[in-house]
Amino acid sequence: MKSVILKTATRLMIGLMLIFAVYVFLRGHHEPGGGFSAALLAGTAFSLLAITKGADHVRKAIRIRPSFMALSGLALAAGAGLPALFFGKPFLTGIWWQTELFSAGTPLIFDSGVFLAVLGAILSILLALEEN
Amino acid sequence: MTHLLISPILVPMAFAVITWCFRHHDRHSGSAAIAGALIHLACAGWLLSAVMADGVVVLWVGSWPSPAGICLAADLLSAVLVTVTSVLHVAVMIYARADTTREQIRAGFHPFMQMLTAAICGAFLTGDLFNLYVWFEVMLMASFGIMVMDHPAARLPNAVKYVTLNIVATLFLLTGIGLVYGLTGTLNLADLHDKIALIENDGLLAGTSLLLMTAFGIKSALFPLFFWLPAAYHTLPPGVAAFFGGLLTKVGVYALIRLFTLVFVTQPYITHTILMIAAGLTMLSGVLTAASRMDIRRILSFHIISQVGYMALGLAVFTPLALAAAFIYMVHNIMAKAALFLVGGLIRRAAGSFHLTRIGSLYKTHGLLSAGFFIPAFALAGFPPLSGFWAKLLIIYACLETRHFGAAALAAFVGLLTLFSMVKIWMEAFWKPSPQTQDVSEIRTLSPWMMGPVLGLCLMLVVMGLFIEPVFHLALTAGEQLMDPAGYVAAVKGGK
Amino acid sequence: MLLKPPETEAVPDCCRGGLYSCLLPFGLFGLLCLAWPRVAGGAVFTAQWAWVPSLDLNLAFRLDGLSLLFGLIITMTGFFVTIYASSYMAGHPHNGRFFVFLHAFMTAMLGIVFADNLLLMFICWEATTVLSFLLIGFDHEKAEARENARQALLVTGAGGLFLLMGILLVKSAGFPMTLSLLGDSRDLIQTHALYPAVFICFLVGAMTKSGQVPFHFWLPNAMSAPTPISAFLHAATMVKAGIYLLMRLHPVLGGTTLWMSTLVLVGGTTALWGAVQALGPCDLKRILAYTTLMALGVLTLFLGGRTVMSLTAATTFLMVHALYKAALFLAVGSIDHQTGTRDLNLLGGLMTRMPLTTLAVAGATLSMAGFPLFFGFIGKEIMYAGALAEEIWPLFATGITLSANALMTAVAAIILITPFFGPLPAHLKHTWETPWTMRIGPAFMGLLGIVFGIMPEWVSKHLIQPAVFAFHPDREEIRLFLFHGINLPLLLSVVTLTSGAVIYWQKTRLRRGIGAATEKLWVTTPGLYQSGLTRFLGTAAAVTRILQNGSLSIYLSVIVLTLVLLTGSVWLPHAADIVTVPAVTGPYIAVGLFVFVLGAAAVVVTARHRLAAIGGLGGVGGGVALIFLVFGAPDIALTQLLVETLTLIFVSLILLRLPPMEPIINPGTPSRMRTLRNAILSAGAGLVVFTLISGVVGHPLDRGQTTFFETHSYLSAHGRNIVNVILVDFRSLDTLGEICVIVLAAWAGVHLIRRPFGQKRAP
Amino acid sequence: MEHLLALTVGTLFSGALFLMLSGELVRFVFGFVLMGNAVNLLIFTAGRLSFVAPPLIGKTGTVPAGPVANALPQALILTAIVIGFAMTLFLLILLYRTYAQTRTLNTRRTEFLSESAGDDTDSDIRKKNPS
Repeated sequence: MKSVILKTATRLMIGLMLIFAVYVFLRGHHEPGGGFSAALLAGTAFSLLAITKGADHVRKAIRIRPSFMALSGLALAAGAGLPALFFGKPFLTGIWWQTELFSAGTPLIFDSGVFLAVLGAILSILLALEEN
Repeated sequence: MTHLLISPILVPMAFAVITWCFRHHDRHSGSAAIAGALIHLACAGWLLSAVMADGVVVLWVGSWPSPAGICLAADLLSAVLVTVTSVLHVAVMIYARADTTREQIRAGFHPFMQMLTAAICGAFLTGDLFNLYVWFEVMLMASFGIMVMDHPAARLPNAVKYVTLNIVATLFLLTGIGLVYGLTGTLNLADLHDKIALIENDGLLAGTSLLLMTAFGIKSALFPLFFWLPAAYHTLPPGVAAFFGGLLTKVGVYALIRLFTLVFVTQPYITHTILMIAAGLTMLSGVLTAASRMDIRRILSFHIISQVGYMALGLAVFTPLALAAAFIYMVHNIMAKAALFLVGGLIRRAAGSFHLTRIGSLYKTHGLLSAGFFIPAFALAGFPPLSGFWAKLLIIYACLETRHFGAAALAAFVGLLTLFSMVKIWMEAFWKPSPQTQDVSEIRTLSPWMMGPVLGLCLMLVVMGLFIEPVFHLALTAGEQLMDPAGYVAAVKGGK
Repeated sequence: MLLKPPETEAVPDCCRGGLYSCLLPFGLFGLLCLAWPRVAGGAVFTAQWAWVPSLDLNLAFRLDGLSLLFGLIITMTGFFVTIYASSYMAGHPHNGRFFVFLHAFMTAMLGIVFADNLLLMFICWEATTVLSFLLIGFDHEKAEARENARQALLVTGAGGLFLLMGILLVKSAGFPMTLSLLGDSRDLIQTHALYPAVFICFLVGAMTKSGQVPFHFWLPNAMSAPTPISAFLHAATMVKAGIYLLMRLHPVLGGTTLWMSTLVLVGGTTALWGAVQALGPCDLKRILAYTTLMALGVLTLFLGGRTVMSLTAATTFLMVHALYKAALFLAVGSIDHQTGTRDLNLLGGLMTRMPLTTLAVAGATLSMAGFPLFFGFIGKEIMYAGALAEEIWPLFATGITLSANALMTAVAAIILITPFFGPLPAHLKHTWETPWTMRIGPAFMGLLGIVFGIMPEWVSKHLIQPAVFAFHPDREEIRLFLFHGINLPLLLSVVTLTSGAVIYWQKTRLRRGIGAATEKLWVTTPGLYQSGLTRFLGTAAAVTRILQNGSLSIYLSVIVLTLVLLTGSVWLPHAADIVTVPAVTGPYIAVGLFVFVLGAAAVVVTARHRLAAIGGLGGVGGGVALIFLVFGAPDIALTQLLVETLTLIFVSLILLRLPPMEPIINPGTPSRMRTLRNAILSAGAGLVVFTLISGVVGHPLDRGQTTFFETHSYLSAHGRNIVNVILVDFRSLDTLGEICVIVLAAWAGVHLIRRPFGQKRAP
Repeated sequence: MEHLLALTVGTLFSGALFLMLSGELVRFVFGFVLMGNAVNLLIFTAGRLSFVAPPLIGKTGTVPAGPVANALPQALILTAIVIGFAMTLFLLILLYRTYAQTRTLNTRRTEFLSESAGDDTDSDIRKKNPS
């Protein structure tokens, strides 16, 4: 990966892909997309980054340890089921806050947990492989 | 309080997260794991008492109504198995405290074990076929993790066999689930019970059920699908081997029992006949292959297979009594097998090897350990008044009652061969003078952390054997629940 | 030990704890004595506690004449054996375990004879099996002891399984488990279709325990146990358990032609075989073991009858035998303990050194030989009377009894004369008499032989008659006399003693003859046991080699074959109707995609290089994603594409570090055959899956659940993307499990990558 | 159409199994990926094919306006895809590590055939100290 053009193009592409990933994640509850696709997309972006620029770059970019990201994703997803218990509902029952502008609920937290877990998992394997 | 039905899954999952955070502090990690196991035991105990009091307990996760959502449903079989799992979990965690190396803990021993427990309980509790598949996958992945956790010499080729054969099994399982969904449009087990009865195409139904039987047959190590088990189990550290050997195949057996008492019950002349043949061959091939081995862990691994055959036989005979027998056999076998694997580890500690030709004299030097082996070994061989006797007696009786004389004779004969193997270990490891030339005066003391769980499990085998009446009642009730799924179906379909 | 003078003896004289533990059998004996007068008067004590009522298993006990007799024998022998063992085992590092096992065994034995419930009896029966295993192998450092302990365990364990089957057959036929009630169903049981099976099961159980031919071989081998154990288990108690079982079951199963003929035949063979073999060995304990076989055979023979006379003969001889045999075993143990040998050729002249032991042995052997005034004489008289009274083959029975008794007389002479009389060999010069603990048992039991012999009427009234009445319905009075008058039995007794003397005189020649004859036997059960064991291990090893051969592809082939055979055999015959494929409707682009996917898959399958295969995989993944897209599944199409991309990235990352693939078809036929086999197997599996799914889609789908999701996705779960709502809400538990899988995969994978390989862990 | 897809699934199944049976681990992974695809397609087929709109609800409605594709199997497949992906990753790493250790990926080599591994060749027991 010596070519400057390719490097720039990659950087641009990675940036675009990450933005797209966020977009895919946000629209996921209503349009095709969601935590999985977003995480896979972001994972692809970071793999490209890792391949072109090395693992360190990715580590710097994401700041937190990928294994911790995966773990927090798992904790978040499982934790998203707990509020329901306080309302006397079964585990994982969706709790929603409805306003006129938007509605937010625990399923969205669950989805972000999925996102973090999948992305963290992909990244930790990727970085381990790259650093080996 | 049915919301707590999720706790046997959620508690170990939470402790998986906690122990993962603590994995660089081995002492804390071990303590957290024991604490998690104890809380798990409490949850399981609560669940069992709830099920014994109220019958089938059902929880609709996400509060979606039947049969659209995923439900967790605990009948007696599930609740008891969850309880036994948590008991074993506690025992293994205590044992592991003294047996696990720092490296293993760093590699994630505790989180993997916690996650494995969560998945096993998930598989026992779920009332949804696809969810069952998911828990099987979690179980599998956690077991992979433990299997490659540390690897002396060439464990990896064995791990490869374990992984690949199991992966194929889950693919078959998924295929079967797809077909079942295509046939019925539902995945809820109770709903399937109703829908399957409406299907007119017998051949299709039989084909699908046999596909699933093959998949779960691999998981439960039935003949001739058991290869993954002896290929890998003998390489595991003792605590892990105890947990794996005690539980993993039983989850497969549980799934078989659940499916072939609740869902695929319309063609017992096909399914249960095949099961009976498979069970007989499994019993026989397991003991035969065990008899020629000289490594304690191998002998025990092959015996797992043989005993799975007994449980499958209970299912194949298909009467409340036979299912009760299979139930008792499962509970007894989980504990006895785990105890034996743990003893195997202790033998290695005390004598320096797993190989029968290299050890000996333990009867002289380690009296308590001898008792710790003798009780589960003779329980496994079915000697009264230990738990295994009742299991064997009930299986044989159930066979005789339904006039399956050949199966009864085979079960008895296999019991004798089991005795042969157990006596072999006893004679070689305990009675024979030690072949080692080292100074005999140096007797290695065994950590109480490791002896404790073994003796605890032995005590449970004895207690279960002596106070079999309530256990038998429970088992018979469970057997009746299984044979007459109406209660289960009503509980699942009725509640929101 | 031989060379050491007694005063410097290092080992303690006696194990105190062991000695005091004799209070247990003594106390039990005392308790039985308290109940004795009333039981002898016909009273029956019963006690019952619930244990497993659902299995008809209660802690039901019953003390009647028969169990009293056995109980007295067990506790009395147990008492003397314990005292004896306290010296015999003194200084043994594990004598604590010894006494625990001994008393546990005694308790289990008492359990057998007092149990009034078949299952309870069986449990005690198995307990004696296990404990005898531990006791026979007590000198576990000797390979012989271990091997013999296992043999005894396997043979009696197998018999135990037969017994269990018999009991369960009775139970499954609907009969009660309570022994005392079982007699009421006698006629029903004996006419039941399962009667022969039940009888065989019980009989085999009894035969293995009581050492009947052809299961006899474990008993002489069990002599590797410490002598007190041989005296207790293999003379007086455990081997009699089978006899006890036959006695107890006599009112239930007995009296049929099958019962009578089988028992007489089995017992007769055993008696003769044991008696003949007893002449052979030079080891005193082995001789005694064979005489025990003879006794057990005779007992079985008499239990084959159904007259009071033959049952009385059995009961009387049981007592006679228990008394003299235990005494003899203990005495032989004393000889062994004091001289260090039991070999007849090395012994002689011990009379002067061990006078009291000599007296005890004399008493016992004279009883064994059946000299008048000894209890054995009474036994012999009644035996001949009983044999003559057999309903089936009385002459056979009499002949057997006669020859067995004659041989016994000769053996008794051997045991008495060879070690104790004649010149004292030089190496026995320092032998001395045993401590009192080891003398009291043989002496007392020898004495009892004389006492009973003088007062047979008292014995018959207080012991034998109540015992026989307990298992025989007829209330015919039984009386034994010192002298019955000149009759046929007396004549036979005289013949016995004479021929015994002749045999003793000709013993060397006979021994040689028997040895030669035994060697000529082309099939023997010990031989069968040994070769069976070897063959079993051979089979086991072969089966293991075949089944667990280590080849992953064979394992997989077997699994696939199983799948194809199981599923295919039931399903393919029904699959004919799906051959009529309905017309293809819908987008033809899809057909193109199918073809594309299959083509890409073909590339993967046939690829010789990794790159081609990876490309093909990408093609398949992409094609599948497009199929999803075409049929209205953009979510999975997107995910599939992304997963495919990531998979390809990882595959490339990893495969770059791996060697090139090996060609799928190696030159050489075996591999070609293998490829063909794999192709057929996988084609079969594909066919099964194809037909199954085609069959499934031929039926309409119940879309109830999907409709629910469509209706509630927005209204209840606030999401417009139904698939995503299912994932994060309706079926979120699946998703939770799924992220567990991926997190676990990451943990395991990272660990696998990071772990340093190829080097041993630092110590 | 379903039958054609079924035929595709069956053929993919065959090809995948053939690769898996070859005894070489790289091919096994390829077979596994192929089979994962086949099974996903099978579930998809089991949910019946329809050339209709994806299971989305329009901005205005509360339920889908017309007939939409079956959403449930799609969700199942999504789950299965991700699990399959995790398995593939793990398998690849296992393969890589196995090769690093045994220098072969052919399961018919002796390293794989002998299942004696772990037969107590290591005497590390004395080194273990309770932590």
